[in-house]
Amino acid sequence: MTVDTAATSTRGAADGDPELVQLLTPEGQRVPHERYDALIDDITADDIREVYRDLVLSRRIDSEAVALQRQGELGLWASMLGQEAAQVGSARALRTQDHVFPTYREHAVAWCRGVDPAQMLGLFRGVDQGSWDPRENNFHLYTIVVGAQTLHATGYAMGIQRDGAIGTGDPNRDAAVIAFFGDGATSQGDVNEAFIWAGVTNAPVVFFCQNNQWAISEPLERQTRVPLYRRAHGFGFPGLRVDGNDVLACLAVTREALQRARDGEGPSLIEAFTYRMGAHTTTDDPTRYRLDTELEHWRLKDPIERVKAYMVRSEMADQGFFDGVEAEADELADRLRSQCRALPEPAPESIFDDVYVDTPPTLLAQRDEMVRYRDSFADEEGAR
Amino acid sequence: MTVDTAATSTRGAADGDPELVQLLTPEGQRVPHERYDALIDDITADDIREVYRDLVLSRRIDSEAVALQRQGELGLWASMLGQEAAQVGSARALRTQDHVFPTYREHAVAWCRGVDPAQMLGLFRGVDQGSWDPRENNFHLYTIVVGAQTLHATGYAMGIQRDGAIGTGDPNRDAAVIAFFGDGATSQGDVNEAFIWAGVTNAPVVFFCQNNQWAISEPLERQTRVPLYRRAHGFGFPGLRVDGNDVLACLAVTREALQRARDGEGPSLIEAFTYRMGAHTTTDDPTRYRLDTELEHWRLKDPIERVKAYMVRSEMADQGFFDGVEAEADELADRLRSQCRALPEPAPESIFDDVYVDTPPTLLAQRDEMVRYRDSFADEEGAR
Amino acid sequence: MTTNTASALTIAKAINAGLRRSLENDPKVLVMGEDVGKLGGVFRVTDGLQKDFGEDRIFDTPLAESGIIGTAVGLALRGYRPVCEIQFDGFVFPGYDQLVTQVAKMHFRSGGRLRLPMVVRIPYGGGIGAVEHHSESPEAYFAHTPGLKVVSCANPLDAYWMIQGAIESDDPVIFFEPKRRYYEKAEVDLEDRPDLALHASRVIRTGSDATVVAYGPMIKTCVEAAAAAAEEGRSLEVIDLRTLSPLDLGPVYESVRRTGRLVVVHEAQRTLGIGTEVAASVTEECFYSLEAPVIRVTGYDTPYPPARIEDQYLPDLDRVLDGVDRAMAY
Amino acid sequence: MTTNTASALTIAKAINAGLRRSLENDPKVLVMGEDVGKLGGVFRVTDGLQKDFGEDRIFDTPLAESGIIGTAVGLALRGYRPVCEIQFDGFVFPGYDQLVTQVAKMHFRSGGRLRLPMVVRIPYGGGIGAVEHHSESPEAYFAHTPGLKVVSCANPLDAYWMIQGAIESDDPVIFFEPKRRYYEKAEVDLEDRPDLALHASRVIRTGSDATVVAYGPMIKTCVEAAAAAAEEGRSLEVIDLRTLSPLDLGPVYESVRRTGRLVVVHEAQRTLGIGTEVAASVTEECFYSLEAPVIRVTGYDTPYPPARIEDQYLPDLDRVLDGVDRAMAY
Ligand SMILES: Cc1ncc(C[n+]2csc(CCOP(=O)(O)OP(=O)(O)O)c2C)c(N)n1
Ligand SMILES: Cc1ncc(C[n+]2csc(CCOP(=O)(O)OP(=O)(O)O)c2C)c(N)n1
Ligand SMILES: [Mg+2]
Ligand SMILES: [Mg+2]
Repeated sequence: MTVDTAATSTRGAADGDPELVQLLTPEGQRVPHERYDALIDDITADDIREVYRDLVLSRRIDSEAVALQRQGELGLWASMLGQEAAQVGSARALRTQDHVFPTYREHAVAWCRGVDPAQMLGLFRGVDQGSWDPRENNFHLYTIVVGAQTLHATGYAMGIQRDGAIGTGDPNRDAAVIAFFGDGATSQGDVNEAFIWAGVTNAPVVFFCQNNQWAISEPLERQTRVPLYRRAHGFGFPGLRVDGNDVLACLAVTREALQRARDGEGPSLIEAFTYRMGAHTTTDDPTRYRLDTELEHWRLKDPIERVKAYMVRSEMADQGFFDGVEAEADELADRLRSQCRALPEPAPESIFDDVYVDTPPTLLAQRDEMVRYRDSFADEEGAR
Repeated sequence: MTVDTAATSTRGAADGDPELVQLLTPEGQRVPHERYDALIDDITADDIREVYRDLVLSRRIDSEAVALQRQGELGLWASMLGQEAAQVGSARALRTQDHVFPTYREHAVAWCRGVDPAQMLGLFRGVDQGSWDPRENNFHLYTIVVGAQTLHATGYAMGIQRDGAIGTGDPNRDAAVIAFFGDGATSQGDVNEAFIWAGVTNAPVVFFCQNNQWAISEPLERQTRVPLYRRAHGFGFPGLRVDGNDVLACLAVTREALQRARDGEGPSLIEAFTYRMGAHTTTDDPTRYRLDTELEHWRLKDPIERVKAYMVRSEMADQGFFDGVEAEADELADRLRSQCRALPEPAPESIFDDVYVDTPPTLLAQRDEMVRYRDSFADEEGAR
Repeated sequence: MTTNTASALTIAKAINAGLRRSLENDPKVLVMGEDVGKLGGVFRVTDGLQKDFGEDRIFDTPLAESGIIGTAVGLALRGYRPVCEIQFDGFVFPGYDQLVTQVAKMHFRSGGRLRLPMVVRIPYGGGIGAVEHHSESPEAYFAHTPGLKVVSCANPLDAYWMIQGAIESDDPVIFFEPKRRYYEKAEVDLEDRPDLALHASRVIRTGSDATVVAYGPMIKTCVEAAAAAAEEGRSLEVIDLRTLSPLDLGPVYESVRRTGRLVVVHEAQRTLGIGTEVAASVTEECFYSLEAPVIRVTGYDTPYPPARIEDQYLPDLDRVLDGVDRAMAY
Repeated sequence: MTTNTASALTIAKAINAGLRRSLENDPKVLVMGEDVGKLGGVFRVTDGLQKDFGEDRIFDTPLAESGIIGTAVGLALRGYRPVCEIQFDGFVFPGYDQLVTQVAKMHFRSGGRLRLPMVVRIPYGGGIGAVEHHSESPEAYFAHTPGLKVVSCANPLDAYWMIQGAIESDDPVIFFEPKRRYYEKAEVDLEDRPDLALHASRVIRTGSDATVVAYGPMIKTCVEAAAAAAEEGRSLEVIDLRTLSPLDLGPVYESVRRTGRLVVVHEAQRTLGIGTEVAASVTEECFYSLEAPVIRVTGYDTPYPPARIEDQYLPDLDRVLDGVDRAMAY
């Protein structure tokens, strides 16, 4: 019986590490990869520019939301700063018919799926608990209970199987599901049960773990002593680690995994090795538990800078293009600010509206009670 | 990304399979093992005779309990027929100070830990919910909620760590915990969380999974598509598969794993590959879901027969010995029958006794209510 | 009333027949859980379904209740109507988080955009001489959870139609089955659907001296108690709640206004059991009609006891009558 | 009364001080949970403890509530007294199975041989403008569970002493902390232990026209309501339940016998909330004293709403007074 603990420590993934799939170095150097080059060989300069735009605009949504929270317009915000490449890369690997189950932090995925940025704010402003229609963009609502959505994703994938929407070879029909979750989430029973279900049923689901090194104040070592991607092997499906700050690598490995799923070859786990550059949420104070040096280290791996460097280096874009995206971001931010303030306030009676599809008489009675009670004040006011 | 599904299928473990640790063949042939011979090199012929006795007597307890259930003396029984070697082998690897967390089926482990067989019946007769003191034999109560005890075991092991009772080198001090569970249990979130906790804390716990191929009517394929022992690697600790019908092999691998734990080297997973020869419980009808041929196949691997063959072959015991054990078993069975019938009936008011250490007035009032109510009948009867 | 479509069915068989009917009517209906396939469930409620509807629609799941509920949520989001079986009452708790934080709230969270038409079947209650966790009555945990609907059947006819109603419901329904009554038989007309909503209580015996409210396994007990009381010249009205959330207390109010006395009966522990809500609500609505406080005849506030003394824990005919006596004593 | 041992503490700081005291007094006391170490918990209730008591006694766990509760069970069986923190009310449910099937029943199961002296701290309740799952009041789920004891503090003094009492208890205690009151301050004497049991209710304001019963975050609201009522010449008695299981309703009965009217207030949904049990029990005990049915002023039977309308969901001073008006109108 030999001890099979980490050859690589949980933290050890460095650039050039054979365990880490990387296609674009932090310096913006495109490095060849035997396996994964083929998976992005159709990507044109136009595509790269689009990806760059996604990265910048989604980051702007995020930073604008942080600002809105500071100004009191949002109650809370969970920043994705630093995780743009993992999110845009994986999202851009999706087809329309694929379905996404996010956590509360997948703003760039939401952006790529076409969710209106203002809709991302509703939950955090406290005017609703999710305001987009998940069926419209095949992007499920944000799930706050850590890990719960991974089972929903797996069940949804089992539905896809039953619909015969895998393995037909029809690129517009075969579908897959992607479930997002964090490093901390891997400790939840639900996530492990999702792995079990997916393994046993061979469901078309991709488990995309953004290992951003922290679960609030807890470093990865509190969740595992071996790299997370290895978890998959014990459940009988492939797992790998990708440079989560490398949008091309994330695109490539997710494409592969999604296609496996769509082809009926079952689930996979992707561990995107990245870093949460901001606080856990706007109420968090990371200076209590982590060092600036770590932040500095990761700042050098910024997911946007490296794409920019790559584009400049390979002359895919000039300053005009970058300025244009910047201007677009400014506009987006402006629009978002005013859209945020304009988000409709919920009516108090709406509390009762969607508890059930069929609102029962008991609840209608409570609504009447609320309305009567509120009206009694109106009467008083009127009487004055 | 390569598919890492079973090279060995979940069912494939055959004798001679390199993945399966075996020291004693079904024919009773002692086969050498590079690694594990050393772990049982202290085992004398006396020890083997003791082990044989444990196997036979625990089987007799089990078959007697089945009979008692048929006769209406027990409400239920969960037979361990076929799993004696896994249980006796692992139990005999324990030291006094080690702690055991069983399921509802570890009767042979209970026996080896010195639990009075009659006490095993209380739960199944419905007179109590566990009648031994877990602190006396370091053998916890049977746990019925599948998987729950694995977390208790892990927490207990964390306590041992905090007590400084590992890694001191003192054989009477260093302690470990063993958690028993079934193949079905591996699907529960709790069991996976126990793996996570144990990995992260390096707790001195051995996870001993009796893969008896069935979770009631569900074959192993409903729980996993790769051998269960591999699950451990993804959590960062060793896992192996042992011939669960080979008492020597079970003893050897459990000794190793327990010693690792006691030495402060952390958790391990043992998958004892065995077979549930009986029904799931006395209320189950396995003919509805499995074939006799499978039973026939496993009957040839009987865990007791092979020890007997080995003993005969190596002249460790003569017919007199075997007859003696048989006679002892008969006596044990006799005693058990009468002990069972003599198990004290619980007093109705005892319902209220151990809900809390401090029984609150609200509950005392309900007890009074019950007593008054029952007394009212006595009055009526008295009045007649 | 077509007697040629009637047959004598047990509750277990009636649920089986109801499931079968739903499976036939709607290809989106699925049945999932532990041992529901070849075995037909430990109570044989799903007996034969896998054979007839295939392994895609009737399937054995891994042994994990959170997984069962959680994947059912996903299946429902994809347009299926999963019917999950929880093997015994005491084993629903590993799936409780998914039920309370996800199933109950998804419709609300989505502002009404998402629906979860799923059913969770739970054989519940005691009286079968079982070991721990196999005899519990956890219904109040669900009735306290907005967003879930909770029902319990008490006879074969309701069993047959209510399971179909639950499956047709676009809201998630927790469907409690009185396991100790599984094998009680009655005539069920398989075609003539009664004109009674899923979420409606029903007066099953009229009376004038006191009202007795119960549901599930205690209905038989209360009906027998009412018969015994009648012999002693006391007239009890018996109401089967049928729906535990939302409660349908209209018929109870109406009854209490006539009888002035109410006894509510269940197996579950007393504190915060369903009877507590019935008591509080009835007292609010019928304050001036009540001649006595609502009497709760229930299990005690203890864990479910070992089988040999469960009879002391469970309300029986005598305890129901004692409750009535206490109500009449005011 | 030694004023030199008194200091002005918030509820959060008082719990911190109480934990610290318990950690000092008993080396078996442990503090475990998500982010309780360096961060000191998201509400800083465990601030500084890891620094002073080390990583063996104050430790961050993996992110899984079942694991937290389940391993605490094991630690308790080994002789420790673990204090688990659940980060927010809505996240206790993954640990619910361990709490209901294991923690609540271990002592009973063992015939009294095993004890689980463990505490589960849960910041609960709304009014802090939070997102889903961060504002709930799940106390009734625990009060319905025999074997668990459930308490809630409402002021710094109780916070300081009750957490110590909970840790000293040989029964498992669910300790609910009114998170929106965490930062309210009062003088706390750190040495002079009040002569009041952990499981005792307390009259905190005497009055004669009606009784108002509440606990946790609603105490402040009710006290303010009583003050407002007094200005209008109405005298309200206010009782802080403190213990939710077992309930200590003696003081409530005594009060209601004098006032004849009772309003019970909580944030949790109405159906089967704690108020329901208070209503049913008080009606049983004080039937002839009650001039009006017990009025429940509570959250509605809906999921907790988005923050922008939580004020409409939560009882406030006016709704409490409205409840009193309704009671008086009978
Ligand atoms: C079941 C549950 N427990 C606790 C929380 C509180 N909580 C919210 S996010 C979080 C950390 C999650 O870490 P990770 O999974 O790594 O995701 P990240 O936030 O880093 O993206 C915690 C503990 C929760 N939301 N759900
Ligand atoms: C949480 C939970 N769910 C369901 C059950 C019902 N049940 C009892 S034993 C069992 C199968 C267990 O299979 P396995 O873990 O392989 O152990 P074995 O019985 O084969 O020894 C099931 C489903 C239970 N006891 N607990
Ligand atoms: Mg993280
Ligand atoms: Mg098994």
